[in-house]
Amino acid sequence: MTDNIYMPYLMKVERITWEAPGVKTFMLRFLNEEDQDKFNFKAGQFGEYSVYGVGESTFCIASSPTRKGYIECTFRQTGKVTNALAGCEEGSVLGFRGPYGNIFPIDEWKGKNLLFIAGGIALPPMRCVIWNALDLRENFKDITIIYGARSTKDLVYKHELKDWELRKDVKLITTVDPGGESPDWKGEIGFVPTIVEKIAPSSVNTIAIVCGPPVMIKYTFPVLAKLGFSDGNIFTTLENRMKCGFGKCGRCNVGKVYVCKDGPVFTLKQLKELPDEY
Amino acid sequence: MDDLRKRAKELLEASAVKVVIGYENGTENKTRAIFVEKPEDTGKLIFDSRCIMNLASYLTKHEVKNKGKMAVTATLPVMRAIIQLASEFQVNDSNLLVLGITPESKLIEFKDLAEVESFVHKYQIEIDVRNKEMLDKIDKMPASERWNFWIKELAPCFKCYACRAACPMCYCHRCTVDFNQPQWIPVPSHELGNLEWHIMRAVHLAGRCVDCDACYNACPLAIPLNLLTKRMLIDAKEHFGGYQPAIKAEHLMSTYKPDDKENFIL
Amino acid sequence: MNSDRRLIRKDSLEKLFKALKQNNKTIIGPALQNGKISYKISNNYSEITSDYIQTTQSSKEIAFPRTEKILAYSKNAEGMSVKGIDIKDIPEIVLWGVRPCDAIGIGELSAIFNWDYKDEIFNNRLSKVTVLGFSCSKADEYCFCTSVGGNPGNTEGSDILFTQLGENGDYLAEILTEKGSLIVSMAEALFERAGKVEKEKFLVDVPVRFNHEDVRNKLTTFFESGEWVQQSLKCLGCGACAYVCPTCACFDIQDEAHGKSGSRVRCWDSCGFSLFTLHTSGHNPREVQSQRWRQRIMHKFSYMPDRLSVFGCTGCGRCSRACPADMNILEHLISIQEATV
Amino acid sequence: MADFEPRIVAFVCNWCTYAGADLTGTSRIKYASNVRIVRFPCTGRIDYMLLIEAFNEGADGIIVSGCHPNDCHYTSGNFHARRRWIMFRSLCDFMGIDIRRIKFSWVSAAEGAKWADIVNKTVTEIRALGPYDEYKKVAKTPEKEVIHG
Repeated sequence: MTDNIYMPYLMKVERITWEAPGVKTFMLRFLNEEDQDKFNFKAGQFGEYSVYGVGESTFCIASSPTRKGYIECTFRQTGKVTNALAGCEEGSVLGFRGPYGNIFPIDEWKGKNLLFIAGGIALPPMRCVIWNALDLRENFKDITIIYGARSTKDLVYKHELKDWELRKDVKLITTVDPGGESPDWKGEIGFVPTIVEKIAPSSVNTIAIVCGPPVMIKYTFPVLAKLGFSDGNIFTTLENRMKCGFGKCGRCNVGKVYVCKDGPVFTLKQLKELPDEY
Repeated sequence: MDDLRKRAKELLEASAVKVVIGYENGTENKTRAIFVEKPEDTGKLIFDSRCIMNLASYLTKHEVKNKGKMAVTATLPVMRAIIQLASEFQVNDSNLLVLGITPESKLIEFKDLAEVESFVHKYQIEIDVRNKEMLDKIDKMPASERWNFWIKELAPCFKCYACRAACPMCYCHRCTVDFNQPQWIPVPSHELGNLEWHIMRAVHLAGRCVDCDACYNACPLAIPLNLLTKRMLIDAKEHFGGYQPAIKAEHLMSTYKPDDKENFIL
Repeated sequence: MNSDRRLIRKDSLEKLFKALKQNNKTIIGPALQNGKISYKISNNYSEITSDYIQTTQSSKEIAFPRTEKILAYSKNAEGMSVKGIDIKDIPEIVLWGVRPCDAIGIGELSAIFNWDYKDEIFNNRLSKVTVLGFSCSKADEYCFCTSVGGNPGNTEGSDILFTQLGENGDYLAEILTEKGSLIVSMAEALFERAGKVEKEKFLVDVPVRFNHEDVRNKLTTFFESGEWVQQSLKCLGCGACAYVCPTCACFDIQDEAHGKSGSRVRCWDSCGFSLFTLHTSGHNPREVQSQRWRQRIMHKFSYMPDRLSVFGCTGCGRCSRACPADMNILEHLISIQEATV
Repeated sequence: MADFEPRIVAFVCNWCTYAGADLTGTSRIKYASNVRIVRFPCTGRIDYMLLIEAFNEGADGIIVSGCHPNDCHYTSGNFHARRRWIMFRSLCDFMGIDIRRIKFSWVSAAEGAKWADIVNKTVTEIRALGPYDEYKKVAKTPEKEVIHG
């Protein structure tokens, strides 16, 4: 049955990259070329990845829509499905449904400065939009990335962080929580909100994209407000528990919003209109 | 009933307890739980033969527990459940006062849970005639007929877990069925999933069930699942001596006797 | 739409049943089991009961079964093969003896399964169902269809609605849809011409207890109310209310492996369970029962009308009947309407 | 079914029965090859859900075996296990699960011959009983298309 909206595409794990303890990136290719040709997505969208016999799990697509022919996802090994995913080898066949959800309005950001703020395992959902912006670099003014993790070993995409650090057109600030630094650590030490306050990026003509654990988000928003960011210029992506991905199963319902349909990308302005159930 | 209201009022007025858990009139001649926190509301409290819900289930709910010291209207099965809960360190004298109702419907107040225990021990747990007949009937069936009987009886179960929610002994924050690593019991409701869930429930209640029938009364589909726990109760009695919940006693299934029956072991 | 009104003799219902069986219809009707009335596949007319106010469970299982395979997979030497379900296997069903509050619920379920993405599994199941509604001549304390826009003789959702004209009387048959006409065509002779009938005279009077639009308006500012905590103290946190509800559609997706093959199934879930929203990280957006109870009411009376233009409640009262703690939704809705914020 | 070969899962403790089964092998005692042994630290660790799981996965019979009373490596693990077996066995019987298919035994590290004997007897008995189709049918229900009440 072709209309079965629960039917995943079959994907082959082409490359596995070890990112950090318990964190891996899978590069996935469609088994069926027709599927690949049909497939299109935009920065910010997510999918349901499945290990047959174990279940489905929701993550953002971590690769940029500008890179065609494959998708990537990065996950931390925590639950039933992510543990099974971690057990997969290159060549394994997985299921993928998607893309679902709304997008970062990157077209509307033309001519603006972009400020990315991410914590821990929340860099992957942002990597998609970062690469998307970097691949269309001429459309934007300054691009600043502030990324923090618990310790140096928990930083994900270590190679790409190096690339970004070397690029002249990106300002990258990495930080680790106090006590998480290694002896040769050259980045900042401190929690993300503190570092944002210290760096004090200008809010003029700037869009801030924030993603991280709830506690980081909670303390970063006030800092951004102090720096003069309006609620409409602060974007984040929510992570609610989901099963279907298309507004039926009811799990991600927050107020009248379904995170899987109306999100996962929200502005702070939109979030403030929602009940605190995310 | 007036005694109960009067005493509840006194306790709340004197701030001896923060909440009185009792019964009030519900829909269609049913009764239901009420949480009285103001002395003027004690008039709503009732007690009669329709009050069959086991209020001990609320004693381990943190929304209720967090209110402070609780008093609870307790019939014999509720008192038994309380003693079992006390033996499992879920309630104690500092957070609970028992307003007992004797089988003769008289109010009886206890100084402490030890008194409740000695009161409870005056009465044996007896399985009622109707259920006993049912148990005998099932026992007499050939094994394959028993199997078909249970598969058929458990088939309607849609796993709403009302039996678990209503059971005073099922207070675990995360039940075995809620674990998925490993997934012991299938989540969906089907013959296998239902069978496993009910086996698991019965085994986890072995030696703890106080035969209050809360699970059966809670089941929206009237599945006779209490027969399983009743059977466990009879076995506990038969093999490990008379069973009565006791505060200081070792839990029946976490202790042993060197001479436990072993005629089935090769 | 102007319905075709006919009369069918009381004794002819059995003949209609037989005619449907002869046309290879699977008939599902209310039957007694363990002292409860539930929808069962009925092979004989005698299995069907007419003496009931409401079935314990709703008829939603017809299109949204408690457990349903959505795909099957198998691993072999060549790799992986995945198959969807085959709609051809879904039988033609006649749902017999549906109360108007249940029939209308099918539309509300449909709204959930068809806004944005269309759930074709649900739609295909539904397309094979013909609904024979029976209006109510009896009600109990739990019934409140009139408060949510329904009524005991509501035709919405039924393909044919039968109304018994007095105790032991014959039935008025309102043929409402093409599916209904098709049923009539299978036993044309049984459906006589109806004279002038005032059907309302024979319906039970269900008093209006609250105004659902008022409740909806109240809820827009009621989120932080302490009322939720008060109401939900009794709640034991089971899923009985959601599972018997004709419009509750929340579900879970689970994989069931058996060696190298297995299936992915969709099964019912409930917002009343604490696990429903629990993140793997341990964070739970709805941590306590009062939040989950609030979600249930808000979803039905505020979010659904806002998003899908339908209320998520038909007033059937099943949740209150099934509740082991006797949480009466009607009382709670009235107290929400009357509460001062 | 003359050529039916039962599949039997044995849950055994590490210290006695596993060592006993090892001795059966090193003593070159031949016994039925239908059994798959799963080793546990102690019979006290053998959860009843594992036995159910074995039936789910297609076992026709189950053997649970550990140290003799008073011989437990951990002093009392087998005594605790025995209590649970009494209850679990009774519940299984009450629910119509064929308890002739679940064997419990004490086999010490020195009883290689006894182990062979228990396995052989169990296999003969289960072979006579035939495959556990009753349970297998139920274990297959997750594969049904739709499950209604």
